[in-house]
Amino acid sequence: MASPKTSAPVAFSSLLSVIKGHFGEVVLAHRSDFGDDTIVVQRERWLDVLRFLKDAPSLAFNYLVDLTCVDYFGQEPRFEMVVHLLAFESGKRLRVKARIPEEDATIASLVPLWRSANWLEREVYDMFGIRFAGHPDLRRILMYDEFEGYPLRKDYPLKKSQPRVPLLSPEREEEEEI
Amino acid sequence: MDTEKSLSPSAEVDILEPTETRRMRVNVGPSHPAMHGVIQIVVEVEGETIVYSDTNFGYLHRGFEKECENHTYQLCIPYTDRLNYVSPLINNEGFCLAVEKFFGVDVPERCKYIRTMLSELSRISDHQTCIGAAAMELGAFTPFLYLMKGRELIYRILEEVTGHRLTINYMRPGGLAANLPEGFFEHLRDIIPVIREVTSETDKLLTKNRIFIDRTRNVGAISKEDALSFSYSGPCLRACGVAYDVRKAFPYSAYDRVDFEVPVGSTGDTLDRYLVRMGEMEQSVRIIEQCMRQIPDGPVSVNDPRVILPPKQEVYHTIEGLVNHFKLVYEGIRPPKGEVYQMVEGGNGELGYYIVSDGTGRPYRVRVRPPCFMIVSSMDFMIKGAMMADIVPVFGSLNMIAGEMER
Amino acid sequence: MAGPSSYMFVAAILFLIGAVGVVVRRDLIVILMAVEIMLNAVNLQFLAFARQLGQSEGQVFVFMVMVVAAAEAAIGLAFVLLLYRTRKTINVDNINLMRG
Amino acid sequence: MGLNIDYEHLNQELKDTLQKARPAPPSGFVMAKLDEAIGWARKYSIFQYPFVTACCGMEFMSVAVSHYDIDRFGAGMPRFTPRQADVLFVVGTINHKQAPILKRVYEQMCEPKWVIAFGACASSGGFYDNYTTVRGADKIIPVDIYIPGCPPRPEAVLDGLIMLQAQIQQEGYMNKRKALRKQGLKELHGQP
Amino acid sequence: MQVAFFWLFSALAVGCALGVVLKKNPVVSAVFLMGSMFALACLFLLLDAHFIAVIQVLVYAGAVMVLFGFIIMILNLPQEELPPLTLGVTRAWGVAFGAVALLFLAGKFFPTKEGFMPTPQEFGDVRFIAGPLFKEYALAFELTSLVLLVGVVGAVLLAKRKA
Amino acid sequence: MWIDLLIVTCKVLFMFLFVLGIAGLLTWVERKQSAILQDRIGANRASIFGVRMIGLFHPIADALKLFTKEDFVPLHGHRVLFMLSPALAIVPALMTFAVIPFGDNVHVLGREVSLRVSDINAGVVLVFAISSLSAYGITLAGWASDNRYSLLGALRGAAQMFSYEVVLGLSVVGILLVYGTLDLNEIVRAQGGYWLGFIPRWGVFVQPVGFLLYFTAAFAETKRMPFDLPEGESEIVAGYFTEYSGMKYAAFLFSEFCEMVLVAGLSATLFFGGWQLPVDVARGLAFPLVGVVHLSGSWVALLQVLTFCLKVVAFLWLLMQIRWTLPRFRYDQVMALCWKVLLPLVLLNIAVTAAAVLAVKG
Repeated sequence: MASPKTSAPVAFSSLLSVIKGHFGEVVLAHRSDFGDDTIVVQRERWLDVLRFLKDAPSLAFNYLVDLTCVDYFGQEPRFEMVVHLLAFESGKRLRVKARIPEEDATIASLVPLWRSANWLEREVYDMFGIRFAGHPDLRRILMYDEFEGYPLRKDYPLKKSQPRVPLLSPEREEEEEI
Repeated sequence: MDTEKSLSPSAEVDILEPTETRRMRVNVGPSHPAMHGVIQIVVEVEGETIVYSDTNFGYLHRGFEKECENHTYQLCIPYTDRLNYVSPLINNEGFCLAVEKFFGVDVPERCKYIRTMLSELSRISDHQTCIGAAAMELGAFTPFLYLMKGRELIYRILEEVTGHRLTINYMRPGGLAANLPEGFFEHLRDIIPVIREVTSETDKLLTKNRIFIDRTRNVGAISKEDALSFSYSGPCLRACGVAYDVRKAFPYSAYDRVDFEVPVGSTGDTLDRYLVRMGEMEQSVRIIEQCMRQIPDGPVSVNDPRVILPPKQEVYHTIEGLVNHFKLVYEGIRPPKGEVYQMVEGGNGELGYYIVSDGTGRPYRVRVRPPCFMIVSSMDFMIKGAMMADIVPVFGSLNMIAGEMER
Repeated sequence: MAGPSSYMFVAAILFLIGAVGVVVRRDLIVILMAVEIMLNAVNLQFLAFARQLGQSEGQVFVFMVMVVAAAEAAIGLAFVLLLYRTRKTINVDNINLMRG
Repeated sequence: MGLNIDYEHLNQELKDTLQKARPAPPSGFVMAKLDEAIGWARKYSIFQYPFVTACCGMEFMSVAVSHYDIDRFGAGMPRFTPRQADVLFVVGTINHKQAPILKRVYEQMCEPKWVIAFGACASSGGFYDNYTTVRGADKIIPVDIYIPGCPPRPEAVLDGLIMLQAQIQQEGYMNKRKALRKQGLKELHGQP
Repeated sequence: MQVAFFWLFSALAVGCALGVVLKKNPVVSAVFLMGSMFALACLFLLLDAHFIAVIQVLVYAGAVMVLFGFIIMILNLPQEELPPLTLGVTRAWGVAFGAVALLFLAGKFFPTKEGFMPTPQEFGDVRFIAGPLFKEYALAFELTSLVLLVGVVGAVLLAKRKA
Repeated sequence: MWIDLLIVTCKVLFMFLFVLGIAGLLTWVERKQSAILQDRIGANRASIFGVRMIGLFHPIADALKLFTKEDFVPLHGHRVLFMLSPALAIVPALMTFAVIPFGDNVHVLGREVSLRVSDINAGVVLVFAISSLSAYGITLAGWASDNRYSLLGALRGAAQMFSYEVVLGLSVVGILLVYGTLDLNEIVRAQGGYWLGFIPRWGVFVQPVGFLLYFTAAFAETKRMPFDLPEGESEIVAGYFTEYSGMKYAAFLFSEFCEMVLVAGLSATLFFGGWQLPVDVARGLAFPLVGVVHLSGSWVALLQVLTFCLKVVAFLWLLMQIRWTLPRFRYDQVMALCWKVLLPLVLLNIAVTAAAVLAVKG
């Protein structure tokens, strides 16, 4: 595997047409503001699209850079999964997104494609409460098991803490809360 | 220290399943000398061989991302210092580059060189800490102190520039907080030989040390394919033989104008990771020397009222300047609506910032791509079948920085 | 003055304790230990007689016994380990088959 | 600076507080000398338990190197088992996930024991004020010395250590100290 | 003096041996066995067999017992797995036999007052043992080395074998 | 009778003071030596009445503090064995010094007195017999603590000490073959004099391989840095003494230092001429201006004791230097080193030595 940029990157438009040629209308939206190419895909085809992006020889987005989620509180659908990909051969980067509604906060897991998705998805589950279908070991990772709620959701208050041990001098605590 | 037999939040494992001899379950961490205080590896050993392990962390989760959503862009910078606290300048740089990407501003040349130079100094201190700590955990206390001595000199010069030793808060979107102080280059010229000397002393103590080699060679080896599947980056990936370096592949600041090599290993074991780091320290010194030669004079910040505070002269004497200052401080800089991803080469690899802006003075969402998160996620994979004592060098060479990993 | 008979008496008691231990205990390791006690009782006897007769043969035999005892302990314990691996027990009551 | 602080008064107040907190000096020459000797020994033989979590750990390393050398004060020996440690250095942010472990480690330490809160986060939570952080280690365990700074400079750490040494010298013999701590805990928990 | 020491160490040896058999925890048994070995070594000293005494400590206390301890800890059995003493039919026979033998001993072998015959000066010396060991009993000596070799190989084979 | 008793008491007292003193001092030396190696100053603040004495009071402070520290016994551990094992660790280490000679026999009060506590003619074997007992201390300590780190440490310690004892014992066989005796004083006496007029007849020149093997094995027995797996700080926290506090912990520390002194003393005795002076005092000391000075017997004895102490100190320094330079082995590496490298070498050494002795002596 050579260092990136050995072959010319695929143009964004041809990439879109390749995806369209394979899946039909799976890309809901696309833009490339600030130099970052972005596509939004259907949630139901999430795993298929990413598998195609990874395996198709002309694309070969074989490196999972990052996987995260954004909570657009008040919009519908509420959550947006964001995955950053890198094609190692060509040095092309791509951002893939999918919208997830609050009432059915599930999406397919990417663990079959990349092993690093394991912990990343656990983190998203921990922070946003999104469930990943097919994840081998979905449990909290940064927070403790007793923690209730999902701290990075916009409706979780910044300062609402859930202590595991009784804190000393509770009266002082109250004083500070004011 | 039977720390938290009952507290263990880990998964339940049936230890009564038929085995050859009785398995023993040992808690390594979270408050354990080799675990930097913040990671817990529950291992099950048969004799000394690890048959099962489960890595738990989050003991330093400080809510970085949530805090950022509640602060203006400038106020996020101190929080970025404390992500990878061993090389805070690189974290600053990544965040500033990401915000600059929103505005499309191009910082002055001098600023680029200073950023490059200071980033490389931070990288040296990062690698020194990593190697030193790993050596200390193997029992070699003396190399650790030698390296820390070298790091101390870097801290002093950084303090000269930025006013603080460690948590620096020096870079700003659109430039720097201040220009370089007088006598900076003389001082830098003085310490470079010392840094080289410290490195070579460590080299003598470790690289040819038979015990050190025995402890690290073929320990925690990972193949190219596995490493990529785990989204490795940085020295750990390069130790596997993949010459991927953000500084070369996607140059930022002044990296496209300096000449440096990317040290690459072959087997991806602990020894290779150590050697790659040693090589990178040498390359960093080379970059610094080139920057010292090439750096131009001039301002260190762009003259753009959207991102940079106006000069004090204008604030005191013109109403536009005063209003501009007030708005920048009170409301913060307001990038356009949208989202960016910007990566830099951190001490551990690709450090990316994904920022979503809703057009207000506070970021809607800040996500950090922590390089060591992915690297540490391979811990269980790497130590399976290894010996109990191998946890220490493997974990040390992965250079987990909890602030970055757990944010 | 403690003479040969005193030593014989002590050695006999030790031997007896060892023998009863072998019969009474169920833990294989402890049984091995009891065997060691018996061997030692014999050693004491040997030495007492050697001293009485002023000959070196008694001491030589003690030497041999020790060697055999050490080898016995090593083999015995290796056997215990193997047994535990196959049977998950070292209780002699549960080990009543030579095979399987 | 324009601040008008009555340092005289503050100092007097501090002295009074210390006087109140301090156990009565032992009666009798021999006991007093014994007390003093034990205080002396304890202050120059500090085995530390580094409870290192975060950024402050970097400066904690710096304190050990040749430029600062904490070993000069007899505190250079880290013991990673709480049983053998005298001083618990809480270095870095404590979050709610970490809190029970810190408490456990503190409880595992043998008397006499002291706690140093190293850095802003351990002292007060620092600028992390959110759902996950504990606002200072003293919310969980009693703390003797607070070292400010984010992270504190090594000089500040050494200063804190010297203050702790002075405090150790002042304190009395073990049993008395134990009683004092029990009483203090009772006050803190508000129950026997 | 000698008599006092003799009875002291004898009592120690017997007491520790009883401890081995009666204590239910195998580690404690091992410690008692070590005590018993040590007391026996002292008895050997009283018999002027210095060399054998030292070897006794070296081989038994130093090596064999550590091996026992090692194995016990490796297995690390929970205590309740092995009830210490149970009296089945055969065991009852064993105890009965022991009691009878003890009575017999007390009657027949009770120690008399007479002492040892005078022994040669060099009785406990290494040379005194080495002579016959390497001359008359050379074959036996070599055979024991064979036994040891077989022991080593056998132990390794047994322990390494996968069940 | 009472004079004999007095002499024995004096010897025992001297031996105790020597070992305890040196071991106590070693804690200070360790700190200072590491400080020098690491470009630091090291402990120097403890002062009595304003006198600092380059940190010499720090060991006193440590001892006093550990005395007054709370004594902890784990709830589920084995109480008696937990209390017993520190003693089991320290007593053998102290006992072995009984047979190490500090000097040649001297005439005191009309009788010949050997400068060692006990005259046992199987001295070498006794040393190994007793020191092999110290494995109990750590094994039982680890087991009785009811702690998994401790148990792992105990297992490692038992296996390691057990294995290296074999090499340790066999490595000295070469020396025994050469000098034909088990008596340490005899061995030292045989090392007097010179070859070619300037090479001292030290054991190390006859048994260089034997010395290296002995030193390695003995180092492993002290459980110090490259071999400190039983307490391997970064892996199993503090190994077998994880649960110990206060004086019991101090006992373990102390036994480690005592073992160091023992290793140094035995190395000096067996391989470096023990109390033999580097110059031939029997012929008198020739000074350039003063001329030949003949020394009386007691002066010679004093010089011999001093020489022995100096040799011990030199070895201790070497041990310290190694400890602060090398990283730690892994468990299987330690075992492989013992059984696959040292053991064949030591057997070869015995065979070669035996052949050579046979050839020379006929």
